[in-house]
Amino acid sequence: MKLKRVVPLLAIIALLIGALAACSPKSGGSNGKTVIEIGSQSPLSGGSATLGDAIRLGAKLAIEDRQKEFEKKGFQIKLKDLDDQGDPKKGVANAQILASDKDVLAVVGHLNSGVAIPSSEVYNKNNLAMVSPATTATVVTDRKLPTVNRICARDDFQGPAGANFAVKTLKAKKIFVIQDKTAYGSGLAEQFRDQAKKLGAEIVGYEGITVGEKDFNGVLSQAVAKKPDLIYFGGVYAEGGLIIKQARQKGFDGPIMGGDGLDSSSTVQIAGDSVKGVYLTSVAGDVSKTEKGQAFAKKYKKEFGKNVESYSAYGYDAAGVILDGLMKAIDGNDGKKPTREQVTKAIRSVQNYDGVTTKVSLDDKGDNKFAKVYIYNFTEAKYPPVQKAEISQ
Amino acid sequence: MTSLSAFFEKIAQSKKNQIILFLTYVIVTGAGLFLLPDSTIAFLLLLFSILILYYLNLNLRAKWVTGIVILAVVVPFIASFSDSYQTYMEVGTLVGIYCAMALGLNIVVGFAGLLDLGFIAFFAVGAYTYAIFASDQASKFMPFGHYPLSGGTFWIFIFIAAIVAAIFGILLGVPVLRVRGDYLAIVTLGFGEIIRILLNNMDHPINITNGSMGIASITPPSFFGISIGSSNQFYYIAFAIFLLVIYVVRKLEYSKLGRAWKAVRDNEIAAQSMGIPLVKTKLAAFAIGASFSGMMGVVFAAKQMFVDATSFTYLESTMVLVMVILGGMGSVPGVILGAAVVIILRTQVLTNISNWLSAMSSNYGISIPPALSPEKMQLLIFGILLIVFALYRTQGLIPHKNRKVDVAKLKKESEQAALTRKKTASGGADS
Amino acid sequence: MNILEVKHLTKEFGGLTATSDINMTIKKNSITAVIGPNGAGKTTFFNMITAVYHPTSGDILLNGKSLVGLKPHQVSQFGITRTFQNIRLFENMTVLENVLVGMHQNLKSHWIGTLLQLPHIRKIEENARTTAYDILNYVGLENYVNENAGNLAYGAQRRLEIGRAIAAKPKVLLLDEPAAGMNPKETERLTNLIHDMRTKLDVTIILIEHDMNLVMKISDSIYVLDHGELIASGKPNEIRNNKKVIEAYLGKGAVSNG
Amino acid sequence: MLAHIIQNLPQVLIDGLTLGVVYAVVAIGYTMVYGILELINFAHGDVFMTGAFIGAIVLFLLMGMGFLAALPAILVFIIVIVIAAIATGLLGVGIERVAYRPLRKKNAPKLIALITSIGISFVLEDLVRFIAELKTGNYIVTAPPMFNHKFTLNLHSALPFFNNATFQSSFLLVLIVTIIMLIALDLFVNKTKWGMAMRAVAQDRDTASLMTINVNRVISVTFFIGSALGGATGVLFMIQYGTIDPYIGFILGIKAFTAAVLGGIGNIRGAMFGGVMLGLLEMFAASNLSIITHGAMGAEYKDVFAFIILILVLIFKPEGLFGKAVVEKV
Repeated sequence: MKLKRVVPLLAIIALLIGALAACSPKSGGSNGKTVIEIGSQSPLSGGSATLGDAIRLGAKLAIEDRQKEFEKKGFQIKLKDLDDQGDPKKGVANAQILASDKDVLAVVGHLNSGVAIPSSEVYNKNNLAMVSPATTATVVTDRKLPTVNRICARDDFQGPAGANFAVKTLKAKKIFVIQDKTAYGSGLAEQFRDQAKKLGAEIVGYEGITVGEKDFNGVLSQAVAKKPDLIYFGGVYAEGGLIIKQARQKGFDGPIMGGDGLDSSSTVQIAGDSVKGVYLTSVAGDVSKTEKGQAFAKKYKKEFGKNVESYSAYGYDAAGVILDGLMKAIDGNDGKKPTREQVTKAIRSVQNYDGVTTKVSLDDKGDNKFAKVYIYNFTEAKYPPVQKAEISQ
Repeated sequence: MTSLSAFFEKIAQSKKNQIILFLTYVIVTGAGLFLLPDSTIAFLLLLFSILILYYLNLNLRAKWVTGIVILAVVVPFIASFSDSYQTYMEVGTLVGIYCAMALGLNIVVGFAGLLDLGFIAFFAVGAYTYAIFASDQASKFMPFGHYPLSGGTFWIFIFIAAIVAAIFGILLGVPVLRVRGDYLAIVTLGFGEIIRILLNNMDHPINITNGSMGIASITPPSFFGISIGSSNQFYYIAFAIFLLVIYVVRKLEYSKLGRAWKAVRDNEIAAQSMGIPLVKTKLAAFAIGASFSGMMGVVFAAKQMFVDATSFTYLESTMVLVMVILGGMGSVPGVILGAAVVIILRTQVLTNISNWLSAMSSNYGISIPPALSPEKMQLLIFGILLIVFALYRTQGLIPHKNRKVDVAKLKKESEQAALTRKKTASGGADS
Repeated sequence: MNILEVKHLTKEFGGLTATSDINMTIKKNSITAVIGPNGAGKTTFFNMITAVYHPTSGDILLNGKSLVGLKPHQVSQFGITRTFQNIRLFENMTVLENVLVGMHQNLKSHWIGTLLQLPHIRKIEENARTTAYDILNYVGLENYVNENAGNLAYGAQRRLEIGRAIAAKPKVLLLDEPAAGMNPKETERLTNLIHDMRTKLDVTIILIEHDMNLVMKISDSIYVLDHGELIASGKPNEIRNNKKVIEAYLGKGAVSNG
Repeated sequence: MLAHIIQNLPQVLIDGLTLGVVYAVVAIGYTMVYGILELINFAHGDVFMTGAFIGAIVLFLLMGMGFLAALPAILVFIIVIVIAAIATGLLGVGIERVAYRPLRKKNAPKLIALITSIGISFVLEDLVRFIAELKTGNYIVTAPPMFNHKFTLNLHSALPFFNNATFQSSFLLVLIVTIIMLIALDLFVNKTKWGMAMRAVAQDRDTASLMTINVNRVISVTFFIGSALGGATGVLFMIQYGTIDPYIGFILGIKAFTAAVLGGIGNIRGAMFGGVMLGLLEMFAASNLSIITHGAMGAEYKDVFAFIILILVLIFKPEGLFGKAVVEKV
């Protein structure tokens, strides 16, 4: 019974460690400032890591930009960035971690609606406000939770906007819809399909693919054989890029359209030259259009050594909305650290926030009244694509 | 070092010393957690007391009572002073859920020797069973009834899900068990994937699972009118089911059925020749193992308030397998330890190290590439654990030990029985 | 009275005939030996009786009831158990548990009863353990009750297999080379055990054995197989002097000089 | 409905063949190892994936040195595929040495070896992801386009019930290279000394070792060949589809294993046949399922069908379509 002999020893060692751990001081804010943390949750690993990391870095930049304002009032803002891995379980566990950290007063997150929905239940229980830069599923805000906000457009805005453009502007009569069988892709594709049908277009096919695969030739042969005017893809760049490429290889020259999941430099990387003629709807505006946006892009590049992704600006603005709300809450609380309830209320009442990519006024559900959908077109194999239209609600 | 260990051995020899040592440990770590409420280390050290308790030389009942008191009273009570209370309880709930699942898989893999790589499917079945009826999803295809059902039905659903999962276990088992040996692994993997794909696609032609959109707004359970929503409440539900599962496993392990499982594992042909029906025995393992998962699936669905097919991938199945291998195949305490270690590693230790690293990089400007974050290296870590344990410690952290019977007592009983036989003295020859 | 009848039993493996047209009648409470050179089809014969293999044609009758088409566990429940040429113990279970598995079919403890801790089920289990201990005592393994079966010495493993087989309370017990690898002393002990089992347990014994000393000493009748065919049968004395048998064996140099 | 299916058939055959030959070569890796060790080498799919990544790295290196523009594409391709094949072959041998041989020595149960192979598959996936992410910030790697000349098979004018089919030059490359590999392997196994030794070990390891065959060496050679073929196929995959990630090996591995089972595991020609058949079936399902079921089931169910085929074969004809039944010795 060797093990039996070792156990008491282990116990003692553990005791010592425990004692040591008990003595170590708790890390506090530097230079006597009160620490306020803002959580961020997005997938930093997995298939949509490019998008998730963009959100995280955008939020980080926003905090750095406005650190001085808060320091003047005696606060130090920190970002607590967690990786939700695009996994609902992980998201909930992380949400619990954020909720239990009393310094965390608000959260920037998530990318995936599937993760945002269960996680926001935890936030709501803990009065922790969430501002989402990217979750487009309708159900996220339709639950009318006081803590849940988003600054981007909803699927039932983005999908139909895409359908309007496809049918009215591109004059597509026969449309083949492909979706990736995830909460995001299905939701968007369904909204698109319904609106396109309403406008009189014929849906010649509605097919699902498997995320993670590389060969979509089977579905595409079917699609191309039906000679559609337009192929719509609801999903993310990893599969979208390949679908574009393989559709072109099959001799499909018509327009291919997708949602904001394709709004990434990776789409161009994967699809290469085939990306020409691809349209996409995005909830994120083209930052290079405005002076403010260009400055942001430059700074972002300098800070992180990466080009901006569409969601970088949205991460930035989501954090910006939180910081605005936070500032209001601090002022409303006589310059003292506000409670979560105060922050939640202050964030919901944010009106006319002027961000790098969008203006934000939150309505009573937490949706952004100024959320816009933009239509882009890749005219050459280069990111970002050219903005074609801007649609407001 | 040897003298030191000899010293401790001396201390540990007497029962009284052991108890004193143990109580001191609990008090010190408890105090540690109380004084340092946000320290994960303190929390883990307190939990470590359960392992120490396991090795103490006390009688079984006393150990059980102490263990339950520590887990049900001491830990939650001390943790409740902490801001991280809900986090701790969330971890506790997850540990409970996965322990029960790992114990279920242990019946299949550890006792009956059937490698199942699609075990998470039963968890999914349980979760969806509750999710469908406790949200308005059921009204989309059920011709009668009013949905969502109330939170009070949760308790009934725990048992319904156990039965449904068991039925699925049998349904899958009937064809699967005709396949031999290693093929079984690949076939169960296939079945696991089929179930997941079906759940992800059954939104048309009839909308049963709401497809990839998942089922949201699941009614939280209620207990005599009190709505249960927070982790500390789910902790007790998971804990209670976990205790039930342990009870069932411990009882079955040394029952006629348990012996039949192990006999089939050790030698199928000999087991058959001893009158053990192969298919029935294996199906029982599948069904009982599955039912544990089904029950915990209900808890999971109620806790998350949202289910979709992404929670039930092949990776999750192998995670449960890692727990069993790490802890020790066939060893009940081992599997529990394995599950706890894996969950705590996944949700606490790796996350904490990752956060610490990212805090380092933001506070001190040390750039640590996010690719390095240990949280992302889960596959690597668990892969290495699997290899190392398979190669060097096949029997796991706490190896399985056969229960020893008291030979002296048996001898006495046997003599007594012989005596009474002699007294009745009709001379029946066989024993 | 005949307990077991074998009629025209034939087994082919993909064109290869392992046994052909074997006929046997075995008297109740007798000891019968099946002998023959290696590859004669003896073990195949056992495997057919215990339904591990299904015969290509022919019939096996236990007390007049056909066993053909049953599953191995059903044959065991009908009252035939066996030991194996290459020992097949439950190596990771204790010696006592091995015997308890042998008692499987006679224990009426349903698992639901076990979970509910019904008193009569507990009683059944307790009695089973006592009985198992008696059996171990009987085969001389009472000092290894808690040992893992895989850790036993070779001879002890053979005895445990016998103990496990008789725990099922069989009517017919098949022993496949029980003395293989045993030293003379162990063989002596085994011989006594087989004799004793017949009288005490009221069991019919059929054994495959190469040790002619043992076979001649204990068998009531002997069947000789060669190349899958039954070449002779009769009392030990008859077999000893049978020409065909001597021929079959002389090639191998094994001479029977009882 | 039938007209639709027939119209598409040529295209489906071409796409199915591309996928099918990839399955076939990966399936051979499974079948060879299983034939000799009776072990499902779960890591084999990931060896295939590693091959694809090694190929990509070599390709990028060559590109960095300016060779890509200077040399003819076919030469670059040969360099890449040979390096990748050798590297993965050595990787396979290494895996066998480190993870499987010690278990064989200890005579550990098969279950344990299977679990080890799952562990190795995890480690490979994460290591590759880690390296790719460290280098490029994203684990999805896109290779520079090669062999993307487009051909159109003008069937429609000759046979009006068919639609035209298109393919790229990479399709021809994949087809030719895999056929070369398959023929070479077949010759190797059936005509050389090593091949004979391999078959002997597969038949009966103990007897083979008595016949002065160095069993360990034979097993190493088997792993080398199986893994090298897998790695080379990874390169072909990268060139055909252009994009790879560390998780391509898992699902493709399972399907290749299905192909191996379909053809009768342990049987090399069976694996080739099974692979091509599975590729064709899958492509057919993906493009026609929704037509056949009138939209009730779409392409998303194609994997379900692959798994159902696997299960049905294992239940009703576990020896595969080309294998022989085995009886367990008692």
